[in-house]
Amino acid sequence: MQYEMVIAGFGGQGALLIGKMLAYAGMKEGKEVSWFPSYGPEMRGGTANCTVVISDRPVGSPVVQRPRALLALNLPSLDRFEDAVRPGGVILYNTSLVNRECRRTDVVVVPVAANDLANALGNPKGANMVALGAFVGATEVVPMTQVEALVRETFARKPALVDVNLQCLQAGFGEARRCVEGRDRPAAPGM
Amino acid sequence: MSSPAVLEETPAAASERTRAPVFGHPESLRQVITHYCPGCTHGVIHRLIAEVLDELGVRERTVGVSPVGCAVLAYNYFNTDMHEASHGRAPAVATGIKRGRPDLVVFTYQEDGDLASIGLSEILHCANRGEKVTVIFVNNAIYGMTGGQMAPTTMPGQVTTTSPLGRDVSLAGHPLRIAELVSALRTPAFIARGAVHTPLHVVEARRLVRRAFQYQVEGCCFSLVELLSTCPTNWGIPPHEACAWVEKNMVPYYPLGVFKTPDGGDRAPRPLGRE
Amino acid sequence: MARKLMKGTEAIAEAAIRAGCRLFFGYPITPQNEIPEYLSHRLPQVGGTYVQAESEVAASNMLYGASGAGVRVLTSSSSPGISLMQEAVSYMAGAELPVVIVNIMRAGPGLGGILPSQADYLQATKGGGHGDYRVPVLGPWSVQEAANLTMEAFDIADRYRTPVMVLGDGLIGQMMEPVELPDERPPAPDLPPKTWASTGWKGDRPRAVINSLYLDADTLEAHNRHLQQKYRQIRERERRFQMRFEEGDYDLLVVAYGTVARVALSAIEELREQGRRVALFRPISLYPYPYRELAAAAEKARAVLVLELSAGQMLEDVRLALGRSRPVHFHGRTGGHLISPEEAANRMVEVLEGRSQEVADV
Amino acid sequence: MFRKSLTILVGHFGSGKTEVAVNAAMGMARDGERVALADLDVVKPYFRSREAADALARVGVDLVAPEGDLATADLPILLPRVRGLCTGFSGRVVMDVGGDENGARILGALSDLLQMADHDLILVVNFRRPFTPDPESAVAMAREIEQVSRLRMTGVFSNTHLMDRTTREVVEEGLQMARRTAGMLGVPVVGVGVEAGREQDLAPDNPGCGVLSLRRVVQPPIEGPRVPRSGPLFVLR
Repeated sequence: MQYEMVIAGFGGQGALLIGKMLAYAGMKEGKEVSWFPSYGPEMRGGTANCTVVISDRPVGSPVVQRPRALLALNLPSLDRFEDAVRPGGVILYNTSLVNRECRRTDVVVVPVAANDLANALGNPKGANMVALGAFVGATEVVPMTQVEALVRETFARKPALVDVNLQCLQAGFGEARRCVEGRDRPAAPGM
Repeated sequence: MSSPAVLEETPAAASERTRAPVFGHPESLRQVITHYCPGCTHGVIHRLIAEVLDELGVRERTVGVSPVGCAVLAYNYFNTDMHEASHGRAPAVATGIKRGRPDLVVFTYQEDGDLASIGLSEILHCANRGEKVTVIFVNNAIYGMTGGQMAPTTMPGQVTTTSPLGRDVSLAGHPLRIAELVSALRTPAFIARGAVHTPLHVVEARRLVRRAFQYQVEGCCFSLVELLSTCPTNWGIPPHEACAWVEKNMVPYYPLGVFKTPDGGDRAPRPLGRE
Repeated sequence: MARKLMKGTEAIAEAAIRAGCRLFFGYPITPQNEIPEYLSHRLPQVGGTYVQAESEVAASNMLYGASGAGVRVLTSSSSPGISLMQEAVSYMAGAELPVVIVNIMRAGPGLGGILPSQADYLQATKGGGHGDYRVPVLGPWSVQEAANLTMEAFDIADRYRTPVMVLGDGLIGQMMEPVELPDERPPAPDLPPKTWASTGWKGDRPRAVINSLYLDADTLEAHNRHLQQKYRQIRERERRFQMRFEEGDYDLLVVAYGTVARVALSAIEELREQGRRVALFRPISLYPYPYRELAAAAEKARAVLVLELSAGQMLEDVRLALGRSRPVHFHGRTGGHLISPEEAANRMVEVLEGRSQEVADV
Repeated sequence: MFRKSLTILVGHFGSGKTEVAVNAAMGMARDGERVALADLDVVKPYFRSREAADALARVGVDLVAPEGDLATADLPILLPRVRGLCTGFSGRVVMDVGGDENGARILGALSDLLQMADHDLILVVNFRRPFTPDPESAVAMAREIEQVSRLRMTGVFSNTHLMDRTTREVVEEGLQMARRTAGMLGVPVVGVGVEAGREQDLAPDNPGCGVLSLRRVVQPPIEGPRVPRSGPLFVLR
């Protein structure tokens, strides 16, 4: 089973970091993974995006035209990748920065107000963690415990940040779970 | 004229004296015939370097880098391991050798087209990084190897095959003063200019070459000695006139002396208003 | 050996260190800056030296010096920078100096752009600079393979006394994948000692003169014959390639290298699920090119399709391998565009269904 | 034709200095004289008298030119022995100097000795070459050569030809222009060159100077061994 996803947002929103954490968690799970960034002029303004593939066997193409899941952190990202997602896939978008509905009806749509949730938790910088938690909740592409361990590891040198980021992560996860609970989901690998 | 001391010598002592070598071949120079023209001072400069390497006892751990220029075949003349560099890149090659094997004594032997024209970037950055190598820069104000074209160091008005009416400074700029240019860098270094057109100057040049290598052996700093040199063949004048030409035309424009020593302090100007 | 998630550039840099390289000379250029950045940080930790040169020209000449002094040394650059390095590459080939050069290709010609490309294939595999010389070229398709081939490149360089190039497209440099690296990868035990190196002459061996200048025509021709003999040996012993789905019959053989081969593989897997008979041939050594193996692999196929991020460079070697024995088709993208698996699959179907035009004679 | 103990041949690129020098030296040697030919061409790295080394050696001409690797080095090598030839050589010396005033600059480096030696400075001219289409340009070149070499011209050698397409008219016309050149310089025409074997076809009727048969010994690298096509050289007598 192979699962391809695109994570996209403004430069600085943490799209590349979210992608790396997903790839890292996948690797820790013993999966084959690849993480491929868009680079160059796109990184300055516009969207910064990366493609992550998590698979049971060696990853074929690291370049993906039709991903199974999209995490759109802002409107341009949704505009650009909305149509690319395979039918039956997942589109998770950040309603704090997207002022329209998702048009697709053949995918699982998960709207999450990542920035608003992070602000409410008193951690405005934690929007990316909210989004990551929500994406894991919506796709179940990697176990949440693996991602939590990763957050602890990432912020090991700044213990004060561990709890606030875990809070954001779990808030996002919970929000997404509530949203997808009871719906048909596309199968995720190894879950 | 003979001195009384010699007259009083015993025959045995006199015989011993005549057999004792007063002028030998430096160990750091191979006993081969060079390709240099009569009156060319490359041979003199080769010898100065070789004598200094012998004196410092570093021949067995010295690696030289020869340039593209008349001294392109210098690797045949020095009795050390040698590299032949591409045109102008000797300071980069020397950097590679020295960084790879810091225990080696590394010198480059370069001429004006090589160092002052195509290799200006390499020499400035090598000096600026403070690579602990020694550069011997032979300035004879002309491209010798390719047959007498204008060099960056060609004198104003000097006729060469590519400045048939004499170097026009309004078109070709003024001759580059390398010792001054390199000594303007803030990195500590030993930078000096000597000449080899008279015996007295040769003696002085030898001191400069010795100091330059000494600094390297002590692991102290980058060192560069510019030596004003002759090219009778391409200048088109006999050797003795070439020596006089150096004195008359080059020395006034290229002043001789030590431009920078590693302990020479900071040459940077003071901030405005604090004079 | 723990798996680590590494960028291709980082993996290449770390692999060089594990292979005993303690010297790097380079000059920044996108998209390979992580290699000098990584090494400027890592080399001092292991007692090595990192020098940021004033230009690619100087960097490659520093390589010439260091390698001549007998130490393992690395540089990396991207297409325009590699062009500047060709001066010293030719000198190093002439003076028979072992170095490893990494080229993370970007789109050209000229300043071009910083996006991925495979447009330096001809420059890399046909010598690159002036004079009759060749440089072994290795084209990895994954981050792990990039690391492995980098380590191996040092051995190949030392064994044959030649510069070796690791040729990656921009994707290899920028993507992250899990990598396993040995703590230390010692040089192969059978490598010849570097008695030719300039380490200071004590009279116990011939004087070392690192040089590519031979004034006499006969001597220079003899030197060239010696180099060609060496290249023949390399062609005999160092051909590397990989095949997928070679068992059973296939109608179409796809030829691609680097990450493009991975795109092709994904496309082929999808087509095979639909019952299409397609196989993949992936050269790993681009010089020496596995001509014979490719010709043998093409015997089963009715047609051959070459995929490249260029206007058709490796295509020339494929045609050299196959002659007129099989129709050869081509699909390439330039300018930094990638080939997507869907695009690749569409072209394969076109060829299979006879809707593609064979590459015309040049 | 060449009477002094030291004959210095100068001229523009491609005027035929080297052929004249080689043939003159070989002629002297065949006459039983001890001859040294000094290759002073430091300007161009090919088509120099050193390429005739074997032919010269066969007739006993002592070729003074860089040897071994240095023979093909792009280096302006003036051998120390050349200075010796200027003063202490007991036979005849022919000097083949590189093209125009750039090549003649090397004579300046020897001028301290040359000025004292019994020498001829001969301008070799081919008016069918672009650099010297007429006597005026030949005189201008002669003056430049005199300036850098610090020597005075003592004669003109007429070497106008068109290789295989040379006719008697070409030689005659060239000789007339050489005479005018010599007149302006105040020196004699010392000789005229014609291709060996074609003397009957080409030699002027009343040359008023010596005629030198020139056998092509030095090949331009672009030509390869000369393939005979026609001409009296290959007519069986």
